[in-house]
Amino acid sequence: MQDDAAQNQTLLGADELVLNMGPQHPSTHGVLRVKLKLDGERVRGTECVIGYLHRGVEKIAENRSYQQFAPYVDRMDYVAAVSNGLGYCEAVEKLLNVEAPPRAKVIRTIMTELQRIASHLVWLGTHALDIGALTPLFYCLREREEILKIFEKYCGARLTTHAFRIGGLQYEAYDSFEKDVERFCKDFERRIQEYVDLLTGNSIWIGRTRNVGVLSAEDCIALGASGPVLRASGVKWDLRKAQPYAAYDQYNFQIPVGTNGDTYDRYMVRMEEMRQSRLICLQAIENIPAGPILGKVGKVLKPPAGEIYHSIEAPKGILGYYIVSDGTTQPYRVRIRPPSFINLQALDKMARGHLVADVVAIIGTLDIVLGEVDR
Amino acid sequence: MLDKVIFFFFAGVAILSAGLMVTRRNAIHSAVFLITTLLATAGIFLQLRAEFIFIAQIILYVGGIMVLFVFVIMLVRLDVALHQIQFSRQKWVALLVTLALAAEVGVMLWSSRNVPGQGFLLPNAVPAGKLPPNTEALAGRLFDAYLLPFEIASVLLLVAMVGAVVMAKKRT
Amino acid sequence: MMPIGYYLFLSMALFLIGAIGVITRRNVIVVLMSIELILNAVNINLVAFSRIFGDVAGQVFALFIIADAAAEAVVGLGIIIAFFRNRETVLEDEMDLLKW
Amino acid sequence: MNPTLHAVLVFLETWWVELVSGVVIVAVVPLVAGYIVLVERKLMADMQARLGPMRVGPHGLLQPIADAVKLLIKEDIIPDNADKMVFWMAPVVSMTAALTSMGAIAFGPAFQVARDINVGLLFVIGVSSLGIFGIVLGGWASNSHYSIMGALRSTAQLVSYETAAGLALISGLLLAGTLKIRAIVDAQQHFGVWFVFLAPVAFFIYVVASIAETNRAPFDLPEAESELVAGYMTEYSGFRWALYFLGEYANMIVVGAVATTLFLGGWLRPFPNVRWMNWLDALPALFTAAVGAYCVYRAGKQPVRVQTWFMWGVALACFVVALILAVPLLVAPLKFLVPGLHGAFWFLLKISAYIYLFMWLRFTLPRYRFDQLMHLGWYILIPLAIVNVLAVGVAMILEMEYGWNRWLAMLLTTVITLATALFLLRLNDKRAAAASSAAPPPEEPSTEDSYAG
Amino acid sequence: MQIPLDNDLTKRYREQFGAAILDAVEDRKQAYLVIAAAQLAEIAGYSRDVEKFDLLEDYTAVDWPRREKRFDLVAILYSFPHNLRLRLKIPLADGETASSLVEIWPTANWLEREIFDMFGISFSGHPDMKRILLPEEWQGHPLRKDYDILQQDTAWVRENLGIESGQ
Repeated sequence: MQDDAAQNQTLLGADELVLNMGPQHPSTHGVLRVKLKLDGERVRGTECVIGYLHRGVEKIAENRSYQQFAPYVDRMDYVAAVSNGLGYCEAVEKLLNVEAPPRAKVIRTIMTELQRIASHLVWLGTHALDIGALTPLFYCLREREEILKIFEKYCGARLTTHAFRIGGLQYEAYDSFEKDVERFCKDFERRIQEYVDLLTGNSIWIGRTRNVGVLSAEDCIALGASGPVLRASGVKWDLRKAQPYAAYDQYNFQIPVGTNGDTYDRYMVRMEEMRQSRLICLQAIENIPAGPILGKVGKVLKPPAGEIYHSIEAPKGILGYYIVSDGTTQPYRVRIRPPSFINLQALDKMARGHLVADVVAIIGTLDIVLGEVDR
Repeated sequence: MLDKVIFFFFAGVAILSAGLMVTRRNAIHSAVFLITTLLATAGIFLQLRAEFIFIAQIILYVGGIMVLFVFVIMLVRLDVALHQIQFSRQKWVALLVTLALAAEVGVMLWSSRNVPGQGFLLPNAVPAGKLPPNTEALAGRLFDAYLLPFEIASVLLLVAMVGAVVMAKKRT
Repeated sequence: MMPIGYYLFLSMALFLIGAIGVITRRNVIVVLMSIELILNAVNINLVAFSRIFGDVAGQVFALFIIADAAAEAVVGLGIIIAFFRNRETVLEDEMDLLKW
Repeated sequence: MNPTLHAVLVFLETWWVELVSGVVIVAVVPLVAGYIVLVERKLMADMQARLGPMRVGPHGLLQPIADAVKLLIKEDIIPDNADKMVFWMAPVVSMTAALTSMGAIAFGPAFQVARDINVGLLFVIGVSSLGIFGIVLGGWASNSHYSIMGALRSTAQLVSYETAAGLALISGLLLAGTLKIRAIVDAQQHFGVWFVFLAPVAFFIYVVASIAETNRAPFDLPEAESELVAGYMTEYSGFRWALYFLGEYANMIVVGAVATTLFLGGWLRPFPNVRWMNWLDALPALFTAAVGAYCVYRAGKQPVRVQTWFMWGVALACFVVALILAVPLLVAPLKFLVPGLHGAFWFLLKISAYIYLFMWLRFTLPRYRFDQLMHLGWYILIPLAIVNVLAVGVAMILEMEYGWNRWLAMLLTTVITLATALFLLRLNDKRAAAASSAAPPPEEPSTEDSYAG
Repeated sequence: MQIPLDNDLTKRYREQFGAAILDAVEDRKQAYLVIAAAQLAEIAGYSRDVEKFDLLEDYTAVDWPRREKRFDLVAILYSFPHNLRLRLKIPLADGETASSLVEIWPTANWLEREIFDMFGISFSGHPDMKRILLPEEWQGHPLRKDYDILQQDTAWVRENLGIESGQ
């Protein structure tokens, strides 16, 4: 920090001031260091310094068997562990040309949608906290607690759940699973209204988010931004509709779309996504088909040599797995397409011309998790 | 008895911090000492039953002008100017001149000390009880006898404000 | 109310210290502050005599002096900022060019 | 008895009330400020579906003492090339400014330190505005980049919102006609109605400006955690930081007291002159008795024995206070005590309501950005305050010269002020819309492209 | 599982670029084209503009030490209009540089920096070619097959702690 401070001359001086945000900073959602080139208060450019949380997941994958690598996948985007697990399991099932049984598919969909709500709740709480609203964080954590209880009852873990197995599920849904999910969904409708009352109409919230961090549709696609960031810029595209996986083709739900791609639209899109996920869960628990929960997958997996790429709609964006197998029990190469890493790239284009306080809001609206950025 | 104690306390503080203000190398220190001087003189105004001037001094001088000074000192990074020499060469000449002036006024004050009526043929001070309530009297006088100077002062302030804004604006 | 001599002596002392400040200091900001001190010394005299005669005119005049001191400080500091931005110094001796 | 001892006795004999009140203020206010912090944390917890500090003492009631002890024994670090003298002095200035300005506040008809300064209200505002130096010098002395930015921002904020607060108070003073605090409350008694109903817009502007002046709620930008880490307080730790903190809360009490004195009728009970509302006099005693009863009810439910004893103690204290408030009402010879005691009760009730409003805003509203904050201050609040001063002046003249009914005049002028407020807001929205529709800042072709996204 | 692919997409590519399209394969119903590194930029531009693959979903590499052209650059393209996915595989020898795709898809900026960080393949025309995840002074490229996972540790321990790392 000292060397940067020395560069700046006087507060009156014309040349830029390099302000250092992070890596230990209350609002960078983890170990992210952003070097802001400031002209007075205006941001002229940003440079992200990442890698503090790099654990070399892809190198580890090459020395583990397919089943052994599954728990590592949860540690990447630790806020949405279940969807990481779903992506990996479905990718390996595609590699093995095996299909999970319908009952497993439906339970997987319910769990993933619950995880999407939990991930959006964490985003909403921390994003509001960065912009100064202290209360939403605790409301969101209170709801998320309900979801984590359901996960704990199902697979024993709350955060890094490792809930799914290649080929289907390990555990049968515990007997009051449907009742818990239904109770949560019924109650969640009223809870979302609480957040809407607190934030949506609030003029200070609108003042802080309207026209902040604008990203046009072309920029989104060019920069590869995906998920709520892409939809808020007006692109009506969701992988769950475009290339349905698990049991998403059996349920009808809308895709929320924003208009001018600013922080406020991303907020509205994610709030609407939470409502849609709730509807999916309600439709799903009506008829969970009976039947086996694990497909015909042997103890030792030896997928024939070849490669596949499979991607799902994770809460943060497109989460893709490119797996190359050389016929042995260990994958030859596992490449994970991290949505947060690629969305973070858009920070520089969004932050230019804004004030320092806006950079904090923009990092919040990108909803990045450093475990996934650094892998 | 109480008056004497109060006066000597405030006068002592005022002179001491004024002296310190002039001799400090660091501008912020001299600003702080100037603030103490102004507060001490405000105390003396209070002792002279001039409440409105006391509060005007605190709000305008200390709360307004000195905040401006401290603001500018912070903006104008002073570590550049600090290690340049602070005192000009003709320091001794200045001291000589002021000492001569001081001696002259001192002698004049001292020699008139034992003339009746404090030497200035002044009436004795009006007893405190009969003084009109300060703010009302001041307001009354300000807005009828001195209305024109009041308007001129407001114009002066306006001119000063506009001048300062134009002066300090960044040449964009 | 102390005898008037004490107040005169106090204001003279402050005036002289202000004068020394104006003459000896090279930093323009401290010079401006010394001028404020001088104006303040004048105020003491005014209020002291207003107190003796029981007439508020002195205090009205003191009020005008405070207003003037404010105006003067504002413009002075404006000049200093403008000057500092171009020449990176606040010392009087270097303000010797009429046009740069 | 030698003369100096005699002089001291004479001095004490005439000024003992002021001295005692002074000592009470300097001793009690830090304690009260500590407990306001506790109330704030408990309230925030309650509004956020959690419990708040529960560990130290029953229901966390000893938390402020624990905080004070912690801050006392914590090592306070002075940054290496910090300006020692100014670094030490800054928090002291901010705390003394807040406490001295409390000297002129009348907590009830009886309790006032500076008994009859005839510039009462102006004294309170003037001295509390010295708090700016505490912040500015603190930021400057800690010589770290973040604190200088925080100090500059908070100075700009305080200076601009002080203007708005001053103008709002002027329109209140127009109604009162005097600066002496006791005379202001007597004027409200004479009018029979609190000034908040006569000049509501002034009260609203003062509330907003006072929030900004104490760096709280939506305007707590200087120590906005997310960007400047802790603003000017970054380098302070230990008791120095506690001084700043207590200074802020003492300032909150001062601002609350000024608002109560000028707009909410000081120590007058609601409907001061209405005869048939006299039962309100019994309210203070009943209120404290009710609090005592609640404590008794809760005492039984406490898990730990110590807490039950503590609750019984609190209940006892409440009943004693209720007794003190009730007895002078009934016993004739003690009648003269009623205005003093009840006045203090009503005054403290109103201040706590005002501070509750501060806390409530802090828990619900997000934070303004710095330019929005300055924009709100200069473009909306100050013009509105000026218009309000004119409006109240017009209303006064209408009432005095032309004999209009007071309520009609006030209603008319308030409507005019609100109309200008709407006009200002619309002007502001148009300007904001124009600013944002202008293309976002042009992509200047930066030569070194190392920042290319 | 890998069957040669011959649909109209590959015909258009072949007639457009001829020899540059080395192979067209379908593996588990997912098509991928193996293309020569020389025409990488034109093929990428063609895919984006004409074939409407406007999203570069992912860009990574696979290390086949035993092959003569050691690395395989893998670009996964996705087309919003056609809802179609295509994979381009570009074999590269060790030390050979590929032309950067930042002008075509700006998202490639960080992805190429990560490939350089992990595999050591540098890209000509990239605005800021330096490591992204690992610290600048890191030696070696971890995701290469011959990169022993302990190699970095022993060097660092010997250099900083002055003792032999016992692993």
